[in-house]
Amino acid sequence: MLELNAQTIGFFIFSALMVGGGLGVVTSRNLIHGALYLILSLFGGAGLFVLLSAPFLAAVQILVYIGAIAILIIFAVMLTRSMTRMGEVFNTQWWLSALVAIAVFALLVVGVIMPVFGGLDMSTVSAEVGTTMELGIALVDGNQFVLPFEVASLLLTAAMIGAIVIARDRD
Amino acid sequence: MNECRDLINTLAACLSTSGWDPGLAQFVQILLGVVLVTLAPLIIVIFLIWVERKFAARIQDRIGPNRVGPWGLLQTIADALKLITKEDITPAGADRVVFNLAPIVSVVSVILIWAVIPLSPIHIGVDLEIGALYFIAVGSIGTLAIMMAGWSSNNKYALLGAFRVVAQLVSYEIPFVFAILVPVMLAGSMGMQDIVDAQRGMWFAVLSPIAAAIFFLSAQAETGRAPFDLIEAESELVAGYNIEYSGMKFGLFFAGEFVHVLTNALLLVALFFGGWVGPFVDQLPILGFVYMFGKAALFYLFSLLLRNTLPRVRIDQMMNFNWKFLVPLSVINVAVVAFLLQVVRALGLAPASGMENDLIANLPQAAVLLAGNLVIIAVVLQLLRNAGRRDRSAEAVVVSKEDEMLPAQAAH
Amino acid sequence: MNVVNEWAFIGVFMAVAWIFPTLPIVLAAFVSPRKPNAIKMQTYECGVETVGDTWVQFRVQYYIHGLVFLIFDVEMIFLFPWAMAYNQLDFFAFGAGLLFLFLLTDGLFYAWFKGDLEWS
Amino acid sequence: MVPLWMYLLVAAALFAIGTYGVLSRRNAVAILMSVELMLSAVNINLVAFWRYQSPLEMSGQAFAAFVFVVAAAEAAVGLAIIIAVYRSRRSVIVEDVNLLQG
Repeated sequence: MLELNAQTIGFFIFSALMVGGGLGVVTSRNLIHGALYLILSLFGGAGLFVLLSAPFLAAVQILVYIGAIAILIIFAVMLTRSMTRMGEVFNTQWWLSALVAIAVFALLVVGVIMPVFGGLDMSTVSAEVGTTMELGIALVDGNQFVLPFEVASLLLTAAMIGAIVIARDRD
Repeated sequence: MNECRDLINTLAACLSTSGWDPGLAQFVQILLGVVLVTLAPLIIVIFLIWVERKFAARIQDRIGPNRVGPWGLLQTIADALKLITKEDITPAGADRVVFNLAPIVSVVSVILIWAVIPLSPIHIGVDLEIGALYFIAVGSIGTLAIMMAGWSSNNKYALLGAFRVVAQLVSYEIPFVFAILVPVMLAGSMGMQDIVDAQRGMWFAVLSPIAAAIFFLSAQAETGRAPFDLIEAESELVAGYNIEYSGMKFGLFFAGEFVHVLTNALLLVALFFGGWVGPFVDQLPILGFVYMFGKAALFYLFSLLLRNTLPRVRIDQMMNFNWKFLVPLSVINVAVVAFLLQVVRALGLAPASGMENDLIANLPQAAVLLAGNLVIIAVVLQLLRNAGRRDRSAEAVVVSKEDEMLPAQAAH
Repeated sequence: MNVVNEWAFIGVFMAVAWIFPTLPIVLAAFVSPRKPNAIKMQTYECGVETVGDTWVQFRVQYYIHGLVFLIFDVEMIFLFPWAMAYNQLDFFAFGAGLLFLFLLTDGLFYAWFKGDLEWS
Repeated sequence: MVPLWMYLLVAAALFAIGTYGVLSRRNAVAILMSVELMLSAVNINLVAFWRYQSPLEMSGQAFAAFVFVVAAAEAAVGLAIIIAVYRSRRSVIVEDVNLLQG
């Protein structure tokens, strides 16, 4: 059975934040509230990263999502506010969407997660974990990730130029 | 009992030898550390506000607070009491939850940074492996607080003010982060204690004065201090994002700003000016506090001096200064430092292992890096001179063409 | 302290750090007078009554500044591990980092010379 | 430690919530936020598998980092498109924006 320690308590708190925040995102009428719920959800995700011994990714999650993407989303919400009321939040097929979402979840849980990864056997989990230092070495190693590393930079530059060209309002 | 000599760090061991449950003892120790680290900035800020008001008063040929307590020292406490008893007005149409949350988030985002500030060789909230990235990430939540405040007030001035501020803050965060890359690279670690420890031989400010200067300038802009104080500009914009705040909630934004200035001074000292490193600090760790806060006080006063003597810049000048000067400079600085580190290693100039703490052994490496920085400074100054000359000659043409136009208009 | 405890500290910190800034606000709610009236609750607008909804059209330049910031921020994911491991990296890794920075600044220079970073 | 399937369960729940948001919301920005939720669920899965299956290789963390890049690029370009469409159509409701149907 699960042992009740700091890690399990943390897991349940962060999972609750993540799923609760996610529900807030998809149901909130006000888009700014939606963005704040998104932040809450991603903060829970950062907590889960810490529990998974990837503190670097946790910091990056807060830096990139909460510090940058959320700000950008709020900017965009302000730039595209309609003068009239929004009307309905959901479209007419929302109940169909709910069915699809539940089906996806059920399929994932019943079909993949429980049969393949179920069980509480923790004996194979290694206590040693790769560090951020090793990540840095791997990223610029000629045999590992140096090509994706450069391509990531290229992708970001392309996204930046493309987004600027699309967004600016003079022709 | 040996464990009980240094209570802050070994409280858990101390308590468990006296028969406590180890898990509980651990928790009590963590809780004690957290409360100490949280209260320290909040108590210091009470004193800082007094310092700031006295300093500004001296510059403006006034006396400053002098009635409450000796030299007016208790003035801030009186002010806090006044703020608490003031009526707290929430404007109609405001989003109550977000409106009340914003000032709290703003203070918390600054306080959270204190968890990784190394105050002495053994006193640090927690020495995270990713300390440098942690404080950047946590600090960036402050931007969100401003956005929340501006949006929830349901006031167009607050919203416009918040947008301007957020645009300023995010812009200046880029050189800020690039400047932090340099000490991380030099120390080979993101842990704050490792970074301070690596400066036992030589301060990183000597190895890369440009990075230190960029850090100071962009930190000044991040806290919204003059000449970058467009956040408030209370004489021109109607106070900006916090216009609808009154009473203690306004006071919290205010306190958050003051703590942030001190926090940035401490970070500057830890990252570039040797932190707690100094004579006899290993024998008597408490001396680390003296070195750390002494140096930070100097930078804090320098920041105050800038705030009280420089005029405010226009927002377009400020954005140009960031995007066309600080950002390219900080990227080039990182590239040059990286290149010179490779050169230093290829020539074998790096201090031999075991000699890292020796001043003499560090000199060759420092000389190479410093020379590289001086070259960048020289090139940048030359470029700026040429650009300035071009601007002035272009301006002269405009003025001579439109003689009847007032010079002030022509300058725009 | 081991790794778990380090982050337990941060977790407790995040829980406790809220208390001290919230305390004065809660205290103020009990102590301070509360006499709202319609005029006091009005949105501040330089002495004039608020005209229309709080609806202002924002210029897209805010978005563009935020966008450039986002891109630079994301690059930090790669630059921080690179900088951290730099003492163990060879000249090839330096070249990779330099190319990375070069590709990154390309976008900045594009925005700069197209005038998208001008604040009007 | 918490068993692997619990992390996968949380990620699956988040992914399903994101799917629901994408399919049912009318506002384009809300759809984009739901996509961010789904990407975030993917990241949790990647890191969880990395931690439990091959914690000594860095591929899991590196992949997660690349997902961050993709999420950021998607947000940047997606929001830019929404702003551009809003400028010409004055609406961010996806049903009003049927550019391809003429």
